[in-house]
Amino acid sequence: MPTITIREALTKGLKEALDKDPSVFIMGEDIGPYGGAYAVTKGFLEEYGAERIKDTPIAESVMVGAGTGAAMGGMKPVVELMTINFGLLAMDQIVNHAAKIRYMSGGQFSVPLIIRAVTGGGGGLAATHSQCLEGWFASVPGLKVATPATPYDALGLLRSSFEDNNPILFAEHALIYGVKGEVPEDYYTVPFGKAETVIEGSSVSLIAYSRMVHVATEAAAELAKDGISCEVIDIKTLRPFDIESVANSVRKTNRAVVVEEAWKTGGFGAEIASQIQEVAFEDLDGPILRICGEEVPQPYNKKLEAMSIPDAAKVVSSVKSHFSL
Amino acid sequence: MPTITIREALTKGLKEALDKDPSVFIMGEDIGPYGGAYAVTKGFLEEYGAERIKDTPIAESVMVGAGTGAAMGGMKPVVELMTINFGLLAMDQIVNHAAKIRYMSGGQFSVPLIIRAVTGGGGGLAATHSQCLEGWFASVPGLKVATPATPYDALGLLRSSFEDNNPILFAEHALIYGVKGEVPEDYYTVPFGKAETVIEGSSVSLIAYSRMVHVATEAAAELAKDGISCEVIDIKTLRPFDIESVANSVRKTNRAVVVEEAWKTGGFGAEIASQIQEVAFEDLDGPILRICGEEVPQPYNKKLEAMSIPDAAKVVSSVKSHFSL
Amino acid sequence: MAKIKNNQSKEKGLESYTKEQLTIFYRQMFQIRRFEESAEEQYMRGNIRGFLHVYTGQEAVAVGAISALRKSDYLVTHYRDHGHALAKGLASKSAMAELFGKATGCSKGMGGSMHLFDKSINLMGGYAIVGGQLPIATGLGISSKELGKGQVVMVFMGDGALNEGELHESLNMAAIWNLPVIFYLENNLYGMGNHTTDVFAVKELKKVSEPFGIPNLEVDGMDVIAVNQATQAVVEKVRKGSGPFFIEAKTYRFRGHSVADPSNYRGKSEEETWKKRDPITSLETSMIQSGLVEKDEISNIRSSVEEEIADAVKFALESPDPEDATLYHNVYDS
Amino acid sequence: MAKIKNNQSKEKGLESYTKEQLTIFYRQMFQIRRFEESAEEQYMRGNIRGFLHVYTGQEAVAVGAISALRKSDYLVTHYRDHGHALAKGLASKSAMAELFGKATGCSKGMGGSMHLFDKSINLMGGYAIVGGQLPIATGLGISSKELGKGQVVMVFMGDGALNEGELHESLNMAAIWNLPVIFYLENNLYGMGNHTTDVFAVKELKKVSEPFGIPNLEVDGMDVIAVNQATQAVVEKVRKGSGPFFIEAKTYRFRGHSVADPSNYRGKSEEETWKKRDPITSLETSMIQSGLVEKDEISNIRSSVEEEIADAVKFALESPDPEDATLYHNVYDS
Ligand SMILES: Cc1ncc(C[n+]2csc(CCOP(=O)(O)OP(=O)(O)O)c2C)c(N)n1
Ligand SMILES: Cc1ncc(C[n+]2csc(CCOP(=O)(O)OP(=O)(O)O)c2C)c(N)n1
Ligand SMILES: [Mg+2]
Ligand SMILES: [Mg+2]
Repeated sequence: MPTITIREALTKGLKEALDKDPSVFIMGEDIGPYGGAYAVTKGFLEEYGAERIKDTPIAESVMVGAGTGAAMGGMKPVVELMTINFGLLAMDQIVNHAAKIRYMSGGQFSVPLIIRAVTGGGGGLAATHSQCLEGWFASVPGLKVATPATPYDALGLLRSSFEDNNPILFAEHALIYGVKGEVPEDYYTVPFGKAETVIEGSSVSLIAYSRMVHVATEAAAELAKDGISCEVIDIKTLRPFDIESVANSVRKTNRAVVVEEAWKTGGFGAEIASQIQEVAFEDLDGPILRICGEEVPQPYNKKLEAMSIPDAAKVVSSVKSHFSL
Repeated sequence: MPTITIREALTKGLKEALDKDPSVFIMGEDIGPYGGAYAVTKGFLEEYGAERIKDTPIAESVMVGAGTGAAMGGMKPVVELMTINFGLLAMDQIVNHAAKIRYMSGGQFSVPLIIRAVTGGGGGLAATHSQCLEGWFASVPGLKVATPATPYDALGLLRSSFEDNNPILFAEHALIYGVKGEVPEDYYTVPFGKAETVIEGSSVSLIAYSRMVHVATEAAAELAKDGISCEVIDIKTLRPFDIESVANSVRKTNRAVVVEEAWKTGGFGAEIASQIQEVAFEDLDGPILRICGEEVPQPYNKKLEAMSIPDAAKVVSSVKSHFSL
Repeated sequence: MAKIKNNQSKEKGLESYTKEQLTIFYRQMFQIRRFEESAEEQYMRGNIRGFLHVYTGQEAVAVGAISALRKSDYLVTHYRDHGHALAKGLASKSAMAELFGKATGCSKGMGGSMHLFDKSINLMGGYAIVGGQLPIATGLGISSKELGKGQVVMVFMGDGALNEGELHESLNMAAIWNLPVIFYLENNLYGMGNHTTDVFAVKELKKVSEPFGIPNLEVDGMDVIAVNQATQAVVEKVRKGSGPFFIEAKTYRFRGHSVADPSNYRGKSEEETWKKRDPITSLETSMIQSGLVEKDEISNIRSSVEEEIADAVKFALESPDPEDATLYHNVYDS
Repeated sequence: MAKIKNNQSKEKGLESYTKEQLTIFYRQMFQIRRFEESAEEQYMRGNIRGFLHVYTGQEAVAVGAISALRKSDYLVTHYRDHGHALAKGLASKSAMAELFGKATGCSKGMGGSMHLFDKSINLMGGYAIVGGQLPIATGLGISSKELGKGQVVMVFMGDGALNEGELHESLNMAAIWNLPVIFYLENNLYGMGNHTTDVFAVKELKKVSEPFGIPNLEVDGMDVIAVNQATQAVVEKVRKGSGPFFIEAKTYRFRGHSVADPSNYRGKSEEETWKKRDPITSLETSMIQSGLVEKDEISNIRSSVEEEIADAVKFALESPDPEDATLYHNVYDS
């Protein structure tokens, strides 16, 4: 199996869709001559032309809304929001339009729209450019949210997104575009709403998505050295959310930890924790631990920035002290 | 003590501030000749003039952003968003600007801005106009969120908001403007971050805010008839959130129920539940119950709409079945 | 209106329409009028809830403009959408049942008055967020253009929507990509309680399209013939690929912003002046004065409309609520 | 530039400035240039992180425009903010330390390159969300007007910001309320990799203000004298209460969008053409040719700037990081 990066997996998935389905087109800021702010669409303009690779004005609201309209008109648009932070300018079109049109029209119109957006902090871009807002979108009925952590999942979830008829927020963490992994040559998909046990373990369940899967994995390796066996669960999609797989792990380990980059208050981790105690309360040895981003606008300074984001060391020490292990 | 409605309490608080502080002004859509969509500012234009009661264009982003700018320039603006749903169009100005300027400027500039917005559903306005988005704002460091349920708290929290130097989202539920209650003649304030025990009880803690406090209260009365003693806690503000008072109640009752109008997934109730189990896990007899809005865009049809919002009957039956009472 | 007509060239007046066409205009306008009046009545009786924004007074715009479209053309509108929906061909039963929130409504009772959808006639929805319809229409312009089926998109907005930044973004995108979108402004002078000129700095509203190189024109929105003629010409151009167009119809809502609004912010004399230009009465007078129809024929149309609307109300009243299970349907397409 | 000057009336040229004033312009422009070059160097060494957007090539705009302001006037800008901040009077040490994320930076290391604030000189911030600064500037216009201290607000934006709906909303609000806001466009032809004309339909950019009745003018952004003269006149008017104004400065960024951008989307010959109009060299040539200064004096200025910037870098390098506890400071004002 070839080993490729997440960036390459996404590039592959997008090209595949463009090749297969003439109704697919991509629009976004600087996806053309510039090649995309994170280079996912590099060379696309030359290959597919300006009709299918549409460089848009810097106007997030019309970009998303036009995606919705084009989807209603029979196309399959991919809107690249550059970063999820700029999605704040398109919030109304995403939440009050794309997500609700099917329901409000009594099922007459679907909105098969993929909104790709870079999420996450840690890049030295300070507060306005370093947020993890995917949890908000996950709370909206009508939307689906994908948060892949590996090349395999990035491609598999992207393919599933193209096969889906609903508006999807596809959140790509800026700092893991270069993460490598094996991806089969043969076509496969990764379903929404199905978590995966990345590492099996017996004492503690570490539940994470996107970049935090890697942090959890690193922490698990550290903790293993001290004889603490961690199971790492990658939930992959926030909506639908696979509580069953998570609960099964917790039923085994009796200890649940959510590792999340977003702010703790109102982060998706709160939902995960709430659901775990709802379905597996009796299996819990103690309170579910949330290890989250600090509750501050992300600072620019490198040291403080690092302090604001959970890393393996923090996971290790938090797990040990929380469970007195 | 005079008995007044929440609407009257808010009117009183706004007038007081306008009378006391010349730097206070109000801006919003149709707050002038129209008197405000929910009539809170009726007569203000005549009394205070167009400089202080500014009817704005229908342009939520500049409305909030201009509030932020005016606040940085030394004024104390109140921006009336008409409804929180329209806040989706001002999300960037609220989340990426008002909330972050103090931090990003190293503490040089504060943003003493009050954003008033009607929240909630149940008015037959269908999906786009019936959301409870206050939980999102509560997850943003730098913002404060008030969600009063009574005239006393509406006035007291509004006064605290005027005394505060931070951006505040002040969420007023459309269906409780007419709720009456006693309000002292003498000046008082209600602090942010201090919950209140509305009804004392011993068996179940019902935790709620805004309109759901009334639903919980009604349910408590019903449950009392069956000998189930409920404590009703009004948390009043979502950020800061008074987990201590909530936990103290749960330590007594050993059963926790969150009653919330917002969608369950990612609602503020998830945060409440997560925090309760974090600090009072050992005191819980069983899983924390969340009774929330159904996970659908709110339907227009009256019967379905009613089904989508928690009411006392639903609280009663859910509590009984969840705890086998 | 007869007077206005006389000032115009023959070719541009009533004369260029067949009796059948004019009768259809008349019937549609009267249908909308009676639909709205009945809706207000049903609102008062508690059969319709939420906000009810009626179209009374503006009928000439919807009828004149939308009759220039094909069934396959896309119509997008805002929350004051009943008139547009009926003009596009939505059955009055289906519309009234939606206002009642019934399962037989065009949006199955899920959308209500502000969210009328009918896929069978490419009625792409009423949208209750001011300005929110504009990006969506722009996107329909993309699909029309790319899929090459020659469909034109017509999107209605009120003068209040001009305040929103989404107008700017949509005009720009439509212009740079030469999309077949007709931005149709109904300038009825007021948003809710604000006179447009108090909150919008662009004095001649249609000029808002000029910097973008989008051609525009103004039309008398109280004159169905004027509206239809102007719109036909524009639709033809846009269909041929000339790119977006902006039309401003000057009109007036005879009623409050919503049923709850007593319109205290505007003078009764202003209202009276505009009511003298009632588009339905005007067309009726012209048609009779020009000898095109007899009073009898008008009465016949009116009673057929009365009957239709009474049927629609009856249908709506008797229709069932959506079933409980539908609360959870259509959140996703799966 | 001397050539350009000769085409203008005497009064409008170099002649109307004192040597001292011109020297200040020259020094400020050169200070910005060297600041940016040093910043790029420090970025390459890993001392500056994140995105670094330098102002190289556009110096005449910041210096010419902002020197027309008083210290008490408000300056609001976007993420390409170093030049504006220095021109407003931000100490280069304080700016460089901020780029390094140090505690001694103007924003205490919390904001970084894109978010420079300095309350002592009413530098109201760089804002990294394209267009996000416009509503804030509009609001400062409200406070200026209401509090009556005669402050003018100047807000900078790039051509890319014209795409955002917030421009429309801000121009409109400033116009209806007659706010003392100068909307200052730096048209450097590109957003990131898009030529403005490919994504923006308004051909003559400044015309975007016209529908709102906001007067505008265009100025040669490579000529500090032209910029300053035009801006002074506008500031005077606006201070007197004439309401908002829109200025378009035609300019060019000599470097990529950010340090990471090789500018492959534009031709090298275009770059060369513009570099021939380097605003610093131009002013230098004019000053020398007109006999105002000797080469020596120029050299002295340059070495004083070199020294200042070297000091700034040293200061930034040696400054401490913010203390750990500051992570939690200033989230709220309490
Ligand atoms: C984004 C948004 N802001 C505010 C409102 C509340 N609102 C509903 S209608 C309306 C006035 C719109 O006026 P106009 O566009 O002129 O349409 P008209 O009612 O005259 O047909 C307002 C402010 C809304 N629905 N959406
Ligand atoms: C709302 C938003 N969308 C997109 C971006 C990403 N972005 C940063 S700078 C930029 C280009 C801006 O160009 P322009 O306004 O012309 O300024 P210049 O870089 O030329 O100075 C873009 C698209 C952003 N920061 N904010
Ligand atoms: Mg109107
Ligand atoms: Mg530019």
